[in-house]
Amino acid sequence: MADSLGAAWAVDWLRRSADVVAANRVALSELDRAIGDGDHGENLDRGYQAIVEKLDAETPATPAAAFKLAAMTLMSKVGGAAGPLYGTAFLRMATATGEAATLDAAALAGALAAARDGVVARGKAEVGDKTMIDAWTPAVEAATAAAAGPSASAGSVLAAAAAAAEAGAESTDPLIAHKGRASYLGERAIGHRDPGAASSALILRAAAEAAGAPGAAE
Amino acid sequence: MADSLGAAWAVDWLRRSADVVAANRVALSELDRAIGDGDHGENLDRGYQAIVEKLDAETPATPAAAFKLAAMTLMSKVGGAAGPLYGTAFLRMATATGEAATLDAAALAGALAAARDGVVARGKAEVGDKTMIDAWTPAVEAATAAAAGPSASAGSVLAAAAAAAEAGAESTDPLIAHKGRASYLGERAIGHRDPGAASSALILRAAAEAAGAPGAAE
Amino acid sequence: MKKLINDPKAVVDESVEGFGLAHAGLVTVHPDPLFVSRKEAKSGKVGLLSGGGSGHEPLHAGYVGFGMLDAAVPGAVFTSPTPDQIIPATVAANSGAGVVHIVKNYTGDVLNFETAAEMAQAEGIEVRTVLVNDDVAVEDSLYTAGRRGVGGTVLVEKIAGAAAERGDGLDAVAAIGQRVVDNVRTMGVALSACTVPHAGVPSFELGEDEIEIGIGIHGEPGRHRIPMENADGITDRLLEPILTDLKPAAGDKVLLFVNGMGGTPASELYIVYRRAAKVLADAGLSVERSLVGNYITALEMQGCSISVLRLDDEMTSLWDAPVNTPALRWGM
Amino acid sequence: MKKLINDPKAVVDESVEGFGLAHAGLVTVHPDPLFVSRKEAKSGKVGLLSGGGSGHEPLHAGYVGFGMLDAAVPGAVFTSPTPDQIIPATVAANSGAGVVHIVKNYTGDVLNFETAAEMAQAEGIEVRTVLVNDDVAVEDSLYTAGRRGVGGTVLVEKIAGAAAERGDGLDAVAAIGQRVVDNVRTMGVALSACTVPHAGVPSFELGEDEIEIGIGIHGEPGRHRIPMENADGITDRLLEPILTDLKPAAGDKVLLFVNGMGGTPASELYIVYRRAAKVLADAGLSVERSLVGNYITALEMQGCSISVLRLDDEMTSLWDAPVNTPALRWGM
Ligand SMILES: Nc1ncnc2c1ncn2[C@@H]1O[C@H](COP(=O)(O)OP(=O)(O)O)[C@@H](O)[C@H]1O
Ligand SMILES: Nc1ncnc2c1ncn2[C@@H]1O[C@H](COP(=O)(O)OP(=O)(O)O)[C@@H](O)[C@H]1O
Ligand SMILES: [Mg+2]
Ligand SMILES: [Mg+2]
Ligand SMILES: [Mg+2]
Ligand SMILES: [Mg+2]
Repeated sequence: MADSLGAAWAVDWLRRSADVVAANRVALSELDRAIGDGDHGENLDRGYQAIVEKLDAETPATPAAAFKLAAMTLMSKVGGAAGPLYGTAFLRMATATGEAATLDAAALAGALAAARDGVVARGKAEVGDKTMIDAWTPAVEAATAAAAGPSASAGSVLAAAAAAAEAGAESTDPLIAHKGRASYLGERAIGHRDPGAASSALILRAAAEAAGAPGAAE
Repeated sequence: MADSLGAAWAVDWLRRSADVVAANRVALSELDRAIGDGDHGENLDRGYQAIVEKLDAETPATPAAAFKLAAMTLMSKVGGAAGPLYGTAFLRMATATGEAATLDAAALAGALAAARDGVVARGKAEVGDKTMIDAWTPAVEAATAAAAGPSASAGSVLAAAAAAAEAGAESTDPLIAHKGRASYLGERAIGHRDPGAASSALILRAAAEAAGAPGAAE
Repeated sequence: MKKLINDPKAVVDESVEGFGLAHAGLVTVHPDPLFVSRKEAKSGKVGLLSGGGSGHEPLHAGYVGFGMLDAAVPGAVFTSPTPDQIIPATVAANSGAGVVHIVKNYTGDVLNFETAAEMAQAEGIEVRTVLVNDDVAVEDSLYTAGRRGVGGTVLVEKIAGAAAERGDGLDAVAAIGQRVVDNVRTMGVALSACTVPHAGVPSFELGEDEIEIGIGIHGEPGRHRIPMENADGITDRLLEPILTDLKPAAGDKVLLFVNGMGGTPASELYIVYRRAAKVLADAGLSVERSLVGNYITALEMQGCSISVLRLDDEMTSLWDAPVNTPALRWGM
Repeated sequence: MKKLINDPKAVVDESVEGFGLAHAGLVTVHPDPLFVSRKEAKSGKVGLLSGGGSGHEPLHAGYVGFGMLDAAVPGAVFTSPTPDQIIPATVAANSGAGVVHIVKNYTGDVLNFETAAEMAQAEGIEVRTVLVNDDVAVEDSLYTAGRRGVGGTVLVEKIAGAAAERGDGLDAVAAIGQRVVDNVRTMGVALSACTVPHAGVPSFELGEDEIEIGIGIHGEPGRHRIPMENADGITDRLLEPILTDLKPAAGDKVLLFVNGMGGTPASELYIVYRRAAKVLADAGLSVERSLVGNYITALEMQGCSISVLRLDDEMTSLWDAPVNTPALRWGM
């Protein structure tokens, strides 16, 4: 597994995210239809398709440049709650990673933490509120732990984050929502997965796969 | 069978009509739904219920008085095409029968002819236009023939009219309509019975039954 | 059938009662026999009255007020009103200069208004009748009841209403109404049927992927049924018979009216409007005025109609004249 | 799903284009990034801007014009617009006196408008935000995203718009907007769900005999589901939480707004209005003004919402002030 990851990885992450969002567009909207307004997959797909178009036209020189491109595009194309939240996440990652040409394990864990903090700053959600934070916070914790470990690598940090995000997304199933549209539903939200947590898990998995982590087969 | 019929028969006819229209309300509207606007049964039922209410309050002294009460009530309660047409039919019967206390075979046949002529004067329909005239005209012809026959009686005139009206209503099934709403449908009206012809047959059958004609059991 | 109603037999009475409460400044509701009259009308002006089956709201009661109708007569749902309603409404609409009846061409409406007009005339009120028959979906021949009155009715009521308001005489008001009739054509489409409250079942069955071209406003079936198409394709299909029949010349000025049948969102009507405006422009016509919305409906039917009215300067200025009714208002 | 649309991805663009063509005298459509602005606005007045997901037409673009909004920003269907639309719209709405953003309280709207307001302020435009949260179906607590903005939005836009038009300053316009928010409560019911074009399936499933009480305007499920009731019963259920929360005193003057969700005939809205007016009168309230119709919708959803606004004299006179927009017009 790579010890540090550069702009090519960041671009590959975004492209893989676009693919996985497109493939799960209907499924994500379906989750949102159950406890929201049914547009989450459509919204993200619109945003990531626009990112791919931009990446076809220009090649970011640093990870931060790729994150900033993603942030601006998501902010201007996605709308809804997810647009500003994901936009802020990528913007904070761009700020956190600055001019660096490559990111090592610690830098990646730091970037993920900055992203999460940005989402919390905008959305004021806590763990257990049944939002994307329920995926991001365990992901950040797992990434931080992995980065501090003896055999830390960029890839292992991202793999740890992805696995934790997936478990975190699952953990939203039994919850009542306290933020976002699902909060209007009260107890009726129980038994449904939060769409933003689900998409966060998909996107973090894409990051790990772009780093060549196990499971990045295709 | 009675040789001539008085106000009691006329009242009984109207009450029986009210019953048969109520019993066939949905069926008549169903016919109208296929080639019109689905209100024929509802319209007639509203009118005949109002007639019954009036008959509960006042007792017409002559057949003509009963017809006039029916005419005014149908005219003011039914609306649509059927209201003025049936209203005119009864008004013309009232005029045709004048002060007579009872109506014999010839008078009845004459009243039916006057009714039919009134409907034609208002609606301008001819036989074959797929309207109530397709029931009324054969009914008038059969009644006239029966009245001219050797064993003519009031009851036999009405029985002949009812049978002919029923056949006439059936004869509308294969027709294209040239009057009323069904005329908008062109060929699509083929295969459906005209609701006004169907209700005319029911009402003329009620006249016969009120006269104690065969089938007037209850 | 799910509807916001109480007793199916009371829908018209209760709805008109609510309408009267909501627009108490403009209209008076007379409950029995049921009709609606304008609150403050200039004495001596020609009265304008229209009516027909209910279920087409805001038609007709929604157009009672300054610059439009003086009285409206709602029948049962999709059933023409009766003379015993039309006659007192005619009396109420008359302030000495006579009354114009605007009647949509359906056998029931024609017969009931005819009777009422005769009886009002017998009571000394001059009546003129303008028969609206703008629906090009129906063949106008000796072998049908003639074309139905549909979307054009709204335009007739507005323009004739403005003529009456400015003081035109009885024959002049009827003549301008007739001029609108002569110059307007309409065609409609249904994406779904509607359900009459007392019937409780849809007026016809449409498959998941079918639409009905040439429908009227009573849930009656249309001219033909075709597979679902996109909005532009449907718009073209509606405009084609309108233009064929109206035969406008290049340079003609027109009013374009895209009307919702009750269950179609405004956003979709504007998608239709967009295409229709392009088609008319391509035909060399100048769209001078437009109207988009639910103005003559068929309960909750999904679909729309398009009307094209060839304007002359007088019609345009009467269209622009102030109007203040529950459903149409401008200039005051 | 049958809709009068072409490409599901193009519905908003095409609809707003058609809207611009139909109302060319009142509004200008800016296609990319998409927003709508008022054609002729007094220079130096406070700008009023609103926006939100599409599918609620005529909200918001239908309220651009004299006495109401200076700009409207339509997002994708049921999805809040983005800052790159809101910022240029804010610039267009600004004529030097600053801009008030009227924002319905949804996380997405709040976040996107917040970002846009920050960036507009960075460019030197003063922005105030009025957050509309009138939906009593939603518990307003620390544990939810707070009450949704629904029917009351129309009333805020009208009344704040009139204040801006008469020349009130930025803080004053925001304050009157806030006063409307403080005094209006709304509750809705759905008889059917709606279908977002790109989804192609209804937003929720309702049984043949079920209704959903406390729905919002995005096809999201409501507070609870109950068996179908009659219109009077439903009206009572909607008014009860409104009055409990608003706590009007006997003698209070109110505006009663019965809003259609898009697929419900006007006749049914008046049946609801009739009952609501009686209930309010029985509670000792004086219904001074009313509004009945499709003013804030959820595509073709069947159902309605009821809003009650407690009026003071200033709000009443601002309500009555002239307005000339595609969807609301009087006094001019
Ligand atoms: N306050 C919040 N903090 C964090 N995440 C949130 C918040 N509100 C909503 N979300 C996330 O956004 C997701 C919904 O996104 P989306 O459907 O695109 O937006 P909208 O709700 O505006 O339609 C939710 O599933 C949730 O994960
Ligand atoms: N011009 C006409 N002459 C004779 N009968 C007619 C004419 N037009 C319609 N009808 C009859 O009226 C019937 C329809 O009545 P109804 O449904 O009550 O009225 P509407 O068509 O106004 O809804 C038709 O079935 C037909 O028999
Ligand atoms: Mg959503
Ligand atoms: Mg009928
Ligand atoms: Mg009828
Ligand atoms: Mg959304």
